[in-house]
Amino acid sequence: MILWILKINKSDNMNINTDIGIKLENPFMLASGILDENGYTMERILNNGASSAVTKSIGIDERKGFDPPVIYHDENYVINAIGLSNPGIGSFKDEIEIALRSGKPVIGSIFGKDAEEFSLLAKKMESYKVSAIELNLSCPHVNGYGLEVGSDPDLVSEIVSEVKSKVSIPVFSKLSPNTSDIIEEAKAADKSDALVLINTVKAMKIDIHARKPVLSNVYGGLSGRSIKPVGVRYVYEIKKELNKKIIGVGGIENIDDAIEYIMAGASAVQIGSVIYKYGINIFNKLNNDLNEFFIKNDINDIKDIIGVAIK
Amino acid sequence: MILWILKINKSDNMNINTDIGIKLENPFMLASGILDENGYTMERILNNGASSAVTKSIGIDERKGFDPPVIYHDENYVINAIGLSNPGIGSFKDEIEIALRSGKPVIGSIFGKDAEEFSLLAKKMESYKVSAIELNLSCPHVNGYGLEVGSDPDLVSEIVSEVKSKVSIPVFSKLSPNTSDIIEEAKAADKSDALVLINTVKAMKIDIHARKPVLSNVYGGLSGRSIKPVGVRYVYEIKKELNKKIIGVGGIENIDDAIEYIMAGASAVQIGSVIYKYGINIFNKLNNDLNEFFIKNDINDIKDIIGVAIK
Amino acid sequence: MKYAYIIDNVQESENVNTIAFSSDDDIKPGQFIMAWVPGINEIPLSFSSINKIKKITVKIYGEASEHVAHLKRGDYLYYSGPYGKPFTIVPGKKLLIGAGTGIAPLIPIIDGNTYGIISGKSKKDIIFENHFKDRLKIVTDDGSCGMKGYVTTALKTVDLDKFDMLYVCGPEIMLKSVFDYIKNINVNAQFSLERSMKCGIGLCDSCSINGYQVCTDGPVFSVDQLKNMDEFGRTKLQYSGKRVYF
Amino acid sequence: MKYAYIIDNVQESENVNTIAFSSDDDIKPGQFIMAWVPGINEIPLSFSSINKIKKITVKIYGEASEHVAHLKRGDYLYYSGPYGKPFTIVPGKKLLIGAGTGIAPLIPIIDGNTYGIISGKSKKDIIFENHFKDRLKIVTDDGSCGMKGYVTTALKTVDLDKFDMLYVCGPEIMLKSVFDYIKNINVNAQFSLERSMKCGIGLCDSCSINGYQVCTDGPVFSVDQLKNMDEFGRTKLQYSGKRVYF
Ligand SMILES: Cc1cc2nc3c(=O)[nH]c(=O)nc-3n(C[C@H](O)[C@H](O)[C@H](O)COP(=O)(O)OP(=O)(O)OC[C@H]3O[C@@H](n4cnc5c(N)ncnc54)[C@H](O)[C@@H]3O)c2cc1C
Ligand SMILES: Cc1cc2nc3c(=O)[nH]c(=O)nc-3n(C[C@H](O)[C@H](O)[C@H](O)COP(=O)(O)OP(=O)(O)OC[C@H]3O[C@@H](n4cnc5c(N)ncnc54)[C@H](O)[C@@H]3O)c2cc1C
Ligand SMILES: Cc1cc2nc3c(=O)[nH]c(=O)nc-3n(C[C@H](O)[C@H](O)[C@H](O)COP(=O)(O)O)c2cc1C
Ligand SMILES: Cc1cc2nc3c(=O)[nH]c(=O)nc-3n(C[C@H](O)[C@H](O)[C@H](O)COP(=O)(O)O)c2cc1C
Ligand code: FES
Ligand code: FES
Repeated sequence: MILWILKINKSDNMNINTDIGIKLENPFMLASGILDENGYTMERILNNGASSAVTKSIGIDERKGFDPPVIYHDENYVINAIGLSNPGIGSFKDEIEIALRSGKPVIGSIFGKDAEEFSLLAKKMESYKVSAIELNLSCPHVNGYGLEVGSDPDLVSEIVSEVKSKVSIPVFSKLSPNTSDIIEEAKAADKSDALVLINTVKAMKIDIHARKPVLSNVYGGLSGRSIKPVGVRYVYEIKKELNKKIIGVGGIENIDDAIEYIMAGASAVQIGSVIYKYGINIFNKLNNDLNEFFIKNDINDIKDIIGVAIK
Repeated sequence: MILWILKINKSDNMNINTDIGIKLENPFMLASGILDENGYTMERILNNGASSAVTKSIGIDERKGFDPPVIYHDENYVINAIGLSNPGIGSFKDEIEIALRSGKPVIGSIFGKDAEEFSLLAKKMESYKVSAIELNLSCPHVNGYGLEVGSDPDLVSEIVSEVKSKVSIPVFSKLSPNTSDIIEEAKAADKSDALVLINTVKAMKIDIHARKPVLSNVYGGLSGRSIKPVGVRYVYEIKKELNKKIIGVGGIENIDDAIEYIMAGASAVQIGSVIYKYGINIFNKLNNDLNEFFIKNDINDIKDIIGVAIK
Repeated sequence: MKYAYIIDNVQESENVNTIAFSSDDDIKPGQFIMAWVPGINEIPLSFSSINKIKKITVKIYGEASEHVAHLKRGDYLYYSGPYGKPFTIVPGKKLLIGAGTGIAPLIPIIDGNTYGIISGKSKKDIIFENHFKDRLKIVTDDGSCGMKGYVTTALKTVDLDKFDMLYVCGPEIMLKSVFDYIKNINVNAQFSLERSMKCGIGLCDSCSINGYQVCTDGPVFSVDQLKNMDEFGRTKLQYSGKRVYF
Repeated sequence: MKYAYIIDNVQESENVNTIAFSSDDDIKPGQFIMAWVPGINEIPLSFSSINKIKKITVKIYGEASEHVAHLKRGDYLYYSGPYGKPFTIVPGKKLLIGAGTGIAPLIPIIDGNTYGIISGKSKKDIIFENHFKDRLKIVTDDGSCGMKGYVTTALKTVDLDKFDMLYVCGPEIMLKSVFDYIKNINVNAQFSLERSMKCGIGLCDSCSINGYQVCTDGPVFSVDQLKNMDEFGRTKLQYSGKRVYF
């Protein structure tokens, strides 16, 4: 009986708040591009357990994106080539306003072709009252065939510096795993307040009966369960080498996956593709399961396990 | 009744032989590093449906490799950090001799730190009567922190040229997906007779109860089902851009996976990790299932479907 | 991706065809598939028959629907799914209300106690009328078939009290007019919504209405759910995600 | 990776301990796990008890086995598995032949009709003798316990015809001597082999013998299988994969 009371008290004292430059009431954030193009959808997810939402990556102009199929999935992964569809920064103010009715922080994800575009977008986002900016550096590099902005360290460092000098809210850089040297990329983004790891891995699906690539764009980005070991590796390596604040993302399906990212060095995690399996209820479930994990394993504060696996 | 006879005849006329610079009686090869360090094991697998075996990557000296755990697996993937353990080229002659008793081609995989080492190893392998050389370019780059030989195009092109000038058997280059620009890497390896795509993807596993990385080396290479969409993508892209002969590898578990690689542009495929699920019997099963697929889909010759999905 | 061998194609009207194929999928009325037309597009389509032999009734709007509508015996239909929450089938007396091809996904609900209202612009839009025997009212804008008027014209002639459930399918404007007509009457109803869909699995946000995804939370919604959705009948999303007003 | 809470640790002899833990794994006699000692190594270990309470009997050779042998109540054992093909249990009269700790994985086979031979260098190597009541012969190199001699010394005193199956476990040299002794006699036997193992799942080739993987094709092999393996008792593999001769 006394034991039971102690457990209850313990749960009350448990701290699952976390800090990524902004304070979050729990470590579970909605990842960019999944159910966050629309203010109502973000609002609903924020009212159902997510501590914050990163918006779909928004550019200067409205973009229709690629024709469907833009998403292929099986039980282990999702491959998407949405084609950066977005309503354009001009009409995104309304969506953020709606999302902010939840009372929770919204993080504005943006993409552009150069430092100027990124800065413009960041300033607009700031004026819409987002709590932080997330730079999507995986958009196509204008000068490099098939390359991403993120694989050009000079450009990355220019974009980050520029944006930092233009806004006063925290700036996160989201890095892509499609690079030979992620440490270099991370160093280039050093002025960011936190790094978001990882974006999708280049991939594709061919339908052998139709004998054709499924996605209209042929190539897409792999996400979901299959990429978790890749994401954990990048979080661990960069935390160990650079000791930056990190937000982990990639293939998180359950509390064990989230804890693995946190022990690798992530201060918070983003949840994306898994929503196709469990719906938005995954956020409430993760919160419950985190509490249970803390009690079972005698953990009082999430800070005590961030990066604990690093040796 | 007549139909049935036609089917039988058709199966007789069906051609599943393929050509990757050497002729193979079927497209299913044993991938390097999986059950091919030992002559007897290779012999057994070659007697059970594999058309050829690529040896474990062999270096100049005997290497014990990393301490266990060197392999972690779950139902979707394998992560390995064997640490290039191998008996050394000096004592590998016996193993190849034993494997060759099967009457099937053996391909010698080698790794080294520079063109000189690769050449020496290739010449030895040729003298042991292998049918081709496979260059494992994913070994650590001596001058680049955390980088692989394969991410240095100049070094790759030097190694390939040197080796080609020293041996008269076909030379394959095995490329790593851990690079920002695989097209550049493939171009650097242009003198190879075929490209082998892909090696493992950098990854890791943390055990959340022990709070430690599982592999003694911390980082490892991801293989198995999870990486198939990545492998297919590289095969497709490089076949489309460079029209080289390609051997596909990565996450092939069943005939549909193999056909997907072939339709993406692979003339043959290598089978590795899946052996932990189905044992070496997978080779006989793939052969049966390929025949069945050809009959069902009215395909007479594997040549008719190589790269057929490319648009 | 699944694939099915087409065994039949029947033209229902000028630009509406029904294709038939056999599949083991377990489909409930109101669920849909994403039909992939390689090289062209991928579109949501629901079922007009859900037995072992499945049927899909397609109206030609653009390239993708045209391609599907013209699939002939021996062709393959590529698709994924089934997706979505189906209609809840209640025992008792049911009224099916469909606008044009909107009647198609309601056909699998028909049992011995079902009545129907089919609305359309004119006679050529009316299909499946023979599935209802005499338990059917037809209403067309131009009066070329049945009553002249809109769906509400027909509703006014029906004693809705007698029905245990209304099942409604058609363009959102038509759904809204039915909804407005019944929202203050004590009658139960389920509406199947149509929004542009890019994924079908609740990830892309392109089909959303007031934070709900039509592809996974719907396409079928109840009166009570719709009462809380102020976007219903008012706004829709462009492919870019931009919200526009009807 | 699985983990189990250690509930007991009993010292069996100078450098042999038995640890106990509870787990729902379904283990068959002869199967093994890969026990992970974080930061140190990962080693194959088999079971001396396979009920709900599982037991593992460990002899200390090096760092990893020492760590496992010293796990105490409240510690965790990390492992993966179970792996390997188990012994085939036949009805009838069985003879268990174990060298030193080699007797441990045979203990779960014991039923009302089992006899035993335990061999060892000297008295301190003999464990588990109390599991056999009087149906046991002990043989030691130095004669400090039971007969003086080798395992074959004890075999000579037994009428092997009467046994339906022999189960043999110990160092390969000992297995080979039993194998040579019985290969021309008409008696059935199963041998559990020990080779260095890096993966346990049939990928790394480090445990191979004549092309067979001890971790997946074994560790238990029949007389007929071993007759075709000329490496048996003759060669083994180094961690590098290099073949060396005993
Ligand atoms: C859940 C769900 C189930 C559906 N079930 C069916 C079904 O069973 N049968 C069926 O025929 N359709 C059904 N639809 C509609 C169908 O998906 C669209 O008709 C199709 O996407 C049109 O694609 P397209 O490429 O042929 O035309 P597009 O090229 O996309 O369109 C051509 C033109 O037609 C207009 N248009 C397209 N679709 C519609 C529409 N539905 N209503 C009005 N104007 C339109 C477009 O705005 C454009 O101007 C369903 C839709 C949803 C969301
Ligand atoms: C299928 C299988 C099941 C096994 N089951 C058991 C079991 O139930 N209980 C048990 O105690 N052991 C068992 N073993 C053996 C056990 O795995 C080894 O003793 C262990 O790997 C030693 O690891 P270590 O790191 O402690 O010693 P290491 O550091 O690897 O070795 C230290 C020294 O001891 C020598 N050595 C190591 N192992 C052995 C050995 N088995 N025989 C002789 N010399 C050795 C080494 O060569 C070295 O000189 C089993 C082995 C296999 C393959
Ligand atoms: C459909 C879809 C759309 C995405 N769009 C974006 C995007 O606009 N911007 C971005 O930074 N990441 C985008 N991503 C990547 C995710 O934010 C995330 O990094 C990735 O999916 C890995 O996480 P997951 O496995 O939890 O999905 C998208 C992912 C998916 C599946
Ligand atoms: C245990 C293990 C060891 C490997 N060793 C090598 C090696 O020595 N040389 C090499 O080129 N590739 C090596 N690989 C990579 C495989 O050959 C193959 O490229 C990769 O595993 C992807 O194929 P799969 O998914 O079918 O396993 C190894 C893979 C595994 C799992
Ligand atoms: S169609 Fe993508 S969320 Fe509904
Ligand atoms: S231990 Fe790796 S193959 Fe047996």
